[in-house]
Amino acid sequence: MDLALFLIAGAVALIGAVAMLMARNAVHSALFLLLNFAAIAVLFLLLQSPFLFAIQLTVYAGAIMVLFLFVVMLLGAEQVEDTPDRIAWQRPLGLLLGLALLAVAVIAGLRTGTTPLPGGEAVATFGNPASLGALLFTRYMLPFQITGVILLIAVIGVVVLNQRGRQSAESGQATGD
Amino acid sequence: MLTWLIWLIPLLPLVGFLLNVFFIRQERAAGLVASAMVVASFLVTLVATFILGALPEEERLIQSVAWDWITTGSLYVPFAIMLDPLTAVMTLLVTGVGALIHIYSIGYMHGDPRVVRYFAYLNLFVTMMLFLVMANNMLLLFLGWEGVGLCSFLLIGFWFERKVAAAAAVKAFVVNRIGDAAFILAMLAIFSNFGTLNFYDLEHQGQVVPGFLERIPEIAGLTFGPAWQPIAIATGISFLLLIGASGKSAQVPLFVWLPDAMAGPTPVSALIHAATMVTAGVYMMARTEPLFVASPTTQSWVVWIGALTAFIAGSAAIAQWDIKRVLAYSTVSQLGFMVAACGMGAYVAAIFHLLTHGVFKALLFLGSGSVIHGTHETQDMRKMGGLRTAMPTTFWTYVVGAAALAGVVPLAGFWSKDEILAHAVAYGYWPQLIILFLTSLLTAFYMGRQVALIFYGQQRDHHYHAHESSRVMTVPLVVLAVGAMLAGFLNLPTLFSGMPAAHLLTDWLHPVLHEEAGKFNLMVALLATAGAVGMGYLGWWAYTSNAAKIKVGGKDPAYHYTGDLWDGMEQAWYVDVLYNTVVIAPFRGLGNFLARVFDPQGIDGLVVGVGRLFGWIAGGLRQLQSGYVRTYALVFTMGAVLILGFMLIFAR
Amino acid sequence: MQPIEIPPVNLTLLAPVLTVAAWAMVLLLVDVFAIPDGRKKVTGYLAIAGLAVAAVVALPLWNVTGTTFSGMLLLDRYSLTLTWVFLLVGALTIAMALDYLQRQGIEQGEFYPLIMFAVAGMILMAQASDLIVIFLAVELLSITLYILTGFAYPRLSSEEAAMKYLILGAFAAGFFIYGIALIYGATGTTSLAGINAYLAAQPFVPQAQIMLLAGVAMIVIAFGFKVALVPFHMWTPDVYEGSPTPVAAFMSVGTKAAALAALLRILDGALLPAQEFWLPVMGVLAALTMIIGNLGALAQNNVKRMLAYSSIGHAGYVLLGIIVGSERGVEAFLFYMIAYALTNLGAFAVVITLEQRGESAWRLEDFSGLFQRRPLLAIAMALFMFSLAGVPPTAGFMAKFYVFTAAYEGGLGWLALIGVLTSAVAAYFYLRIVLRMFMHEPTRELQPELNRGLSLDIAVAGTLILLIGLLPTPIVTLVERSLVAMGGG
Amino acid sequence: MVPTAYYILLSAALFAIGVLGVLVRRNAMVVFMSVELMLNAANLALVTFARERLSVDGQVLVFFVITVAAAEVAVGLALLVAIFRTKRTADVDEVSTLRG
Amino acid sequence: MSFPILSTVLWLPALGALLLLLLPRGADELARRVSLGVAVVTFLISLGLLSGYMPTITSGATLAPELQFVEQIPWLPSWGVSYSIALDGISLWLVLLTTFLHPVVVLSTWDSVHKEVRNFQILLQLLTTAMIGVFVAQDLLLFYIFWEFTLIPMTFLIGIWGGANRIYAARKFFLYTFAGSVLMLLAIIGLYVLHRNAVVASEPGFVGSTEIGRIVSDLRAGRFTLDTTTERLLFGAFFLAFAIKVPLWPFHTWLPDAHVEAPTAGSVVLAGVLLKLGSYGMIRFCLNFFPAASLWAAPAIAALAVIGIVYGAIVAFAQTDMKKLVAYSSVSHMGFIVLGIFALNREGVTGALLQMINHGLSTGALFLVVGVLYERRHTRELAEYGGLWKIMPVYAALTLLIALSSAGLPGLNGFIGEFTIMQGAFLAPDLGWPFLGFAVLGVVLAAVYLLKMYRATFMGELAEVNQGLPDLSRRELTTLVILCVPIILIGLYPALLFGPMQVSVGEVIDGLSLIVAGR
Repeated sequence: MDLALFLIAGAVALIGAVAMLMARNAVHSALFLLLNFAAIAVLFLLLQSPFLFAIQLTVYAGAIMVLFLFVVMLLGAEQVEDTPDRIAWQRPLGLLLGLALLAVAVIAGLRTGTTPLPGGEAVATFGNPASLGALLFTRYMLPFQITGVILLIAVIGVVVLNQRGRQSAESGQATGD
Repeated sequence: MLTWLIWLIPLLPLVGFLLNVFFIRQERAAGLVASAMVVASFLVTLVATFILGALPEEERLIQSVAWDWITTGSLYVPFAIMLDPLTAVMTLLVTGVGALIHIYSIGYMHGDPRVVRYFAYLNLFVTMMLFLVMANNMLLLFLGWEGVGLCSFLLIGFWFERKVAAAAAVKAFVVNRIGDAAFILAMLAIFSNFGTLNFYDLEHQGQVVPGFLERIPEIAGLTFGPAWQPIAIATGISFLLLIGASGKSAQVPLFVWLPDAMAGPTPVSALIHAATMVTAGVYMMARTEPLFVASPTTQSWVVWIGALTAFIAGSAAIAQWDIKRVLAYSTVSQLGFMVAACGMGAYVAAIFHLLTHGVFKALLFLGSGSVIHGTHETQDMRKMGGLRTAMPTTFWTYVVGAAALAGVVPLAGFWSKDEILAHAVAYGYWPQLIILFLTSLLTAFYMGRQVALIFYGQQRDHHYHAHESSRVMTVPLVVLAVGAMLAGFLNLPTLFSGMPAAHLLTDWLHPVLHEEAGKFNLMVALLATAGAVGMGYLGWWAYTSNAAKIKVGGKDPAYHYTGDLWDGMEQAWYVDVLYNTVVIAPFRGLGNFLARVFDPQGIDGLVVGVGRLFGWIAGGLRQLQSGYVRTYALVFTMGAVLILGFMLIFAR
Repeated sequence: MQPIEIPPVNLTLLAPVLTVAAWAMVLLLVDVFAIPDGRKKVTGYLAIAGLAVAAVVALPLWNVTGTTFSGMLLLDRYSLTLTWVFLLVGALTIAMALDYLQRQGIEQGEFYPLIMFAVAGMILMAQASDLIVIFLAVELLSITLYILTGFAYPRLSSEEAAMKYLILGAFAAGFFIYGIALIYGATGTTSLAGINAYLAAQPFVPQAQIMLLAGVAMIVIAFGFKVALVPFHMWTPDVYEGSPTPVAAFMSVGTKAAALAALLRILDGALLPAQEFWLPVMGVLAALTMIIGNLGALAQNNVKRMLAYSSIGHAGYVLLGIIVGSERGVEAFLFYMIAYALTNLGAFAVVITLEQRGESAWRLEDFSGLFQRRPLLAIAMALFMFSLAGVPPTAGFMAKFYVFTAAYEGGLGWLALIGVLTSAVAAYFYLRIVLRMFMHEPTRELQPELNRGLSLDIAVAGTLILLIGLLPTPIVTLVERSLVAMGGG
Repeated sequence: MVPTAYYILLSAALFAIGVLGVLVRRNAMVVFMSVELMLNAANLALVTFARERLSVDGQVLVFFVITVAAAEVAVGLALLVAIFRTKRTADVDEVSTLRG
Repeated sequence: MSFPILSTVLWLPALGALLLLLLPRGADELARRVSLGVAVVTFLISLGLLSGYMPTITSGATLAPELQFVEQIPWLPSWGVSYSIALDGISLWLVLLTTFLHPVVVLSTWDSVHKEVRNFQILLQLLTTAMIGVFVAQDLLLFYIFWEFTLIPMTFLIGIWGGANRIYAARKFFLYTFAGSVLMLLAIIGLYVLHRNAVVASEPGFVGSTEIGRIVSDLRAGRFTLDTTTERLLFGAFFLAFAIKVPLWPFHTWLPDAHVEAPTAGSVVLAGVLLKLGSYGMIRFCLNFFPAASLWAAPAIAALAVIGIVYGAIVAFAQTDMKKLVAYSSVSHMGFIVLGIFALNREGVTGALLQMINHGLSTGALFLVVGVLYERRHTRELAEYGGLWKIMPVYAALTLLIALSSAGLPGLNGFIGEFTIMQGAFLAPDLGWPFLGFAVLGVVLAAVYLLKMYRATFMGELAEVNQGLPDLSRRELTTLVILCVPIILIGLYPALLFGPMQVSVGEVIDGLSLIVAGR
């Protein structure tokens, strides 16, 4: 049962990822990525992390991907790869490297052996939001605070990076007058 | 007393030199001071020699250390001079002839703008020559050796505006340097084998510094090692010394500088290039006689080189037009006689010939100087002729000198040359004897030729008005002419033992050279005299009777008979040409190749090339920095894959 | 539901970083509300003041050692020394930016708090003793730098640089987090002490630790990016060139030092038992970095890019001190970072003086004849160049001597050899600038502008470089003391 | 139960695809997406290990990763918009004036 | 602690540089005078070193302590590095040479330097301090710092005040010599670490030492041994640095460029002192630290030296530029010095030391001589001159003296050095005849190229353009005469210089003979 679910979700995730890679249109890519995220979220569920399942769906699928789509639409940058690739030689090389990475993973995996997940059932509370929250506010207090700062900086960054566009436009007008 | 007295001998001319360099600006003062110093030096030498002569024979070696010169490791060389019979003889010659030539120069150089400098050089030369002959060790001898070379350079190049003079000066110095290099090697070898450079044992600060000449018998008696070793050492060292002597004494194959050296003022030729400096090689060989004697191989080389030199130069002298070049080749030839004598073991004869030659050749040179002076700097004998009436003193003294050189009884040259030839007969050096004999015939011939060309016939060029030289020049001529007549009686052979001062020189030198007086060989004497007179007359006759055929710039009448051979003789058998093609031209080529090609492009090219290589690699790396962020990621990934791949290998 | 008990937190240990971060946040507000446009320099001064306060605050901590936040943060002298270095770097950067921003017409008050945040990130990196904190601190720093890099708005190159930096930075972050995941999978912990304990508990058998090794490899790769080790360095020249020059200066010394500081904690603290794995990897990286970095600089005519490549090369040298895994090595690292920070900041400050509004003056030719116009400036630049080249009697020389000694002692003679050889190569391009300044005639009219902030920077850097070069003892003592009670694993 | 290795392999594959995306795609948006994919792959690994060890720490880490990813994307997109304004392109190859 | 006379000599020029810095930039004459004053005072004080050093020599020839004027102040105590300076018989004369040439060089700047005079003097003073520092440093690190620092002022001297191609020359000079010495840095580190590791075994808590004397004594006492390969590698690293500095063939190509482009004063310092740093290093470090390796490498190095002697001479002969000619003659002469050093016996090493002084005087003077003409005509092409003897007799005479000293005329300084060196090489069991043959060829060729130069400039016909050239000015005359005094003095009384060297050189050679005995 678990295995079947894993295989299905895994396959979907892979298909989503590959499709994202192949899609010519950035919007399609975003959608395929969404599919992939969803599949991963399912896997999270399989791995007894319901909270992360939720986060994955809300933050990624709900927020980040929407942001992506929004920007894509805003810029009209769905298809930027119509021009010929100036460094086309890189494509096969990249593929080779990707495969090599995969090969390393497979070999390493084989070496390590296929230990099954611990048979024992996890305690019921394992992975529930409460336990996560508890950790977040005790052990991971500091990282938690840092993420706060990071988000703050991101906000500042977005403001800084786009505010002065307006500024310069204004000053441009001013000088234009 | 002698220990400080002998220092006066070289120091007096040195003072003269310093005075001339730093204080004297006047021609007159320069000449006077310089001459006075040399005369004073001569007088001191005389006194010293007499004092030396008063000592018992075995004590006739005065050494005096001024200061420690080189002291490092095992190397100890004092700055010290000595006086022994051989030195005394040389010193007398140097200061005596030197004094006359100084006086002569006052007249000869009159009016030259740089005459002060001239006398300074001359004084310096005498100083150096005295150091050469008085040195008690090889190194100080070498100081004098190169010092006289320097003065020779300065004086040959005295009229440096003339390209010929400049070239000749440099040539003289460089060719001498080749010999000197061998000399240096010889010194190194001497020190390495004997541990000293002193000639004789020297007591200094309570210690005995050994002298190598006295240790040669020890070496010869070495009991250890292969039997050839001591001889090999002696051969090696003496051979190097021979090369050194060849340079200074203008022997084959290094004689080429001397004829060119005639570009200097004539008194210089007389003093340096006839009477004193060029004989330094012979002196040195006599001084290191035990070394030469220890090596039969070297000795036979010495004889051959001397004989060959004598002949080659003698034949070259025949074909010269330049009045001084004749004398120059003649000098080379006579030096060959001396060297050959050394090789035969007749060192006293060599020194004897050195002495007499010093006198009569100085006379001849001064005479030629007088001629040149009287003919307004004419040196080409084709432009002369008939001068005997215009300059009688010069003529008569010149004839005396020529006869002495030719070996006419009883002038100086006869006795000394005869002693050498007699020695050759006595010790069976037949081939060399024949060569030397032929050379003496040639000598008489070219002297006859020269006298004829200069003094007989009609003056062939009338651009000048010939006149006799002033008193200051003729007096030295007369003095030397007297010397040329009498010097031979210094060392009469045993036959004349009853006469006063018979074999005086041999006896005097006995403490140094340990030779017995030479025997008289009537056969040789007769032959030589007959040959000299005959060939001298022949030469005179040939060129007086053919005087009409001699044209300014024309060929020699003898050319008609000998053809190209004459050219060969005129060019001294093309030795100079040989050097030019075999040594100098390749050397220049090599120099240019190394300097223009190999060094900038080969060695430096390699250095710069390394830099270029880095630049080239850097340029390549720059290409990779394409600006595409994806490429950067690609390289990134490559690195990642490699590291992960290494991980797999590591954890295998 | 049980109440969450927040564990005791010792904020003293956090004082410097708290001061900086809090000051920065306050400053943000102050800047927006209290400081009018055109007078943003005031913000800068305030920022410098904040950094100074933090430095003072850190002083009494010299004799304090301890961990807090469940062992995620560690304060020791090592981190404290680095903290001062970061604070100095931050202050000097702001000093040189004060006028620069105005001249370039990109003055915005946020610049200064952002620098402060970056400094906070660096301090955190030095203090962190948990992979996740390191990760977050790196990201804190990185995101700040993305923004700062893209700060020079009208210049497209600035944005291009930011973009490149961001894409590759995120790419590297992927590796980083994957590495953490693998290490976590292998050891069950992300704490450095925990990892060390795990490794120490058993003999190190590579075959059994593939997952851990893979994680280490991934982290090495990620740090390779941050520190700009070859072959993860390629962003560096582009980003340095594109970003505002003070930011480039800041990155070239601050980021590098912080990343190396953290890397040192990871490698020498947590992963020392696995040295036999990472030493060859890091050794090769260091060698490549020294070689390619210096060779890359060789071909540059653009001084800013040249300095970028040179910073790559220098990372290679510093790395020697880190990977050798000895006390001397750590000392050497600290010493080198101090010397290098001063030198490079000084050099960049000189570059800034030449920059006019709207045009870059980074070509080598622009330095021609500088000596005739501004002799002192040229002399200072020469001093910086000689220090970078490692010519005595400058701090740069002592630093090189220090690392090479450490490397040699630790058996890394071959790396020291590459080090000295590449520094001979490096001398070429440093010297080129010197020759330009002193021996060439000026090729165009270019009047260097020297204001108070820059002068201060250059004077401080120059003096200290010379002082350290001549009398290195105080700094040597400082770094030696810094090692006392160094924890981390 | 599904063995850990399966999950890890899956995550590795996703990671590799993400890497590949960065290497071959020119659209900056897609490049960002690929990076997100890489981060997600890491998340999957973290969660897997958390499950294997029955420790929630791994899951907490995922939480941080997601936050950071969000922040990065935010800045990245802001930058992209800024670039797009002047350059009118989202092709990363077009942004290649800095080189050499 | 008594008056630190050695430190005074060392730092006085640097202080002079500071003083000069305070002068206004345009005050050329003042700067020159101040500089000259500093130089003269430095020289006079350094004479105190001589008088302080000598008494012990005369009292007992072999009993003088090796190091004198020792000053030692901890500098980096935790590393065992100290500011440690002292004089021994090896460095004594080299320091004096430096301080002696210093005023001479400053004096020559009146005629050869016309722009940025103050800065020139500052660099000159700094350079002097650095060079003295190299000779007196008794600590490896201190030595290296001084060693490298010499590069900076010299590079500027060449690059700012040099001729047309000065920047290239300055760059080449800096990079070549710098590249040469980086390996030495590594070797210093290696020596330091190996020494510490070796000593710490018997002396727990030993932090290491860069004190030269300490390392040498530990090496001799056997407390610290190097295995053959290591020793050879370290030797090689040190040697390369020195060989480039000397410069030994084939590392010489920077020298002609540097000399040709450098201003006269720069050339004088370069030839006079800077090249000696290399040969000094060979004695002080290669021979002292690595006796076995020195023995091992001696024939090969001597071969290079001999090639250099002949090669330098031949190439010098082919030059048409006077300065280049003199520069290549340096290659030849320095070959002699290296040959002497690697004869590895007292005669050779003392000869080499003496020859260092000689070369400093003679070649320095030759560069001044060339400078005199260059200032008058702004060309150094031999073909441009000729017949100058006529109008510049004093100049010609001094030139001849100097040229002959360089050519090794007995009675002048050059000969003594060359002869002693050759004697040393002859006595060395590993060298001998073949080497000597070529070395002596160098002696011949020296006369060839120097007289070629002399003949081309002073003899022959006087060209129209040169008619009006004035003879030496009073200042030029003073400069050259000052140099000629020791040239003659050493030629006649070299024992004065040989004396103080004996003990120190003896120590070095004793260290070597220990190895020979063990071989």
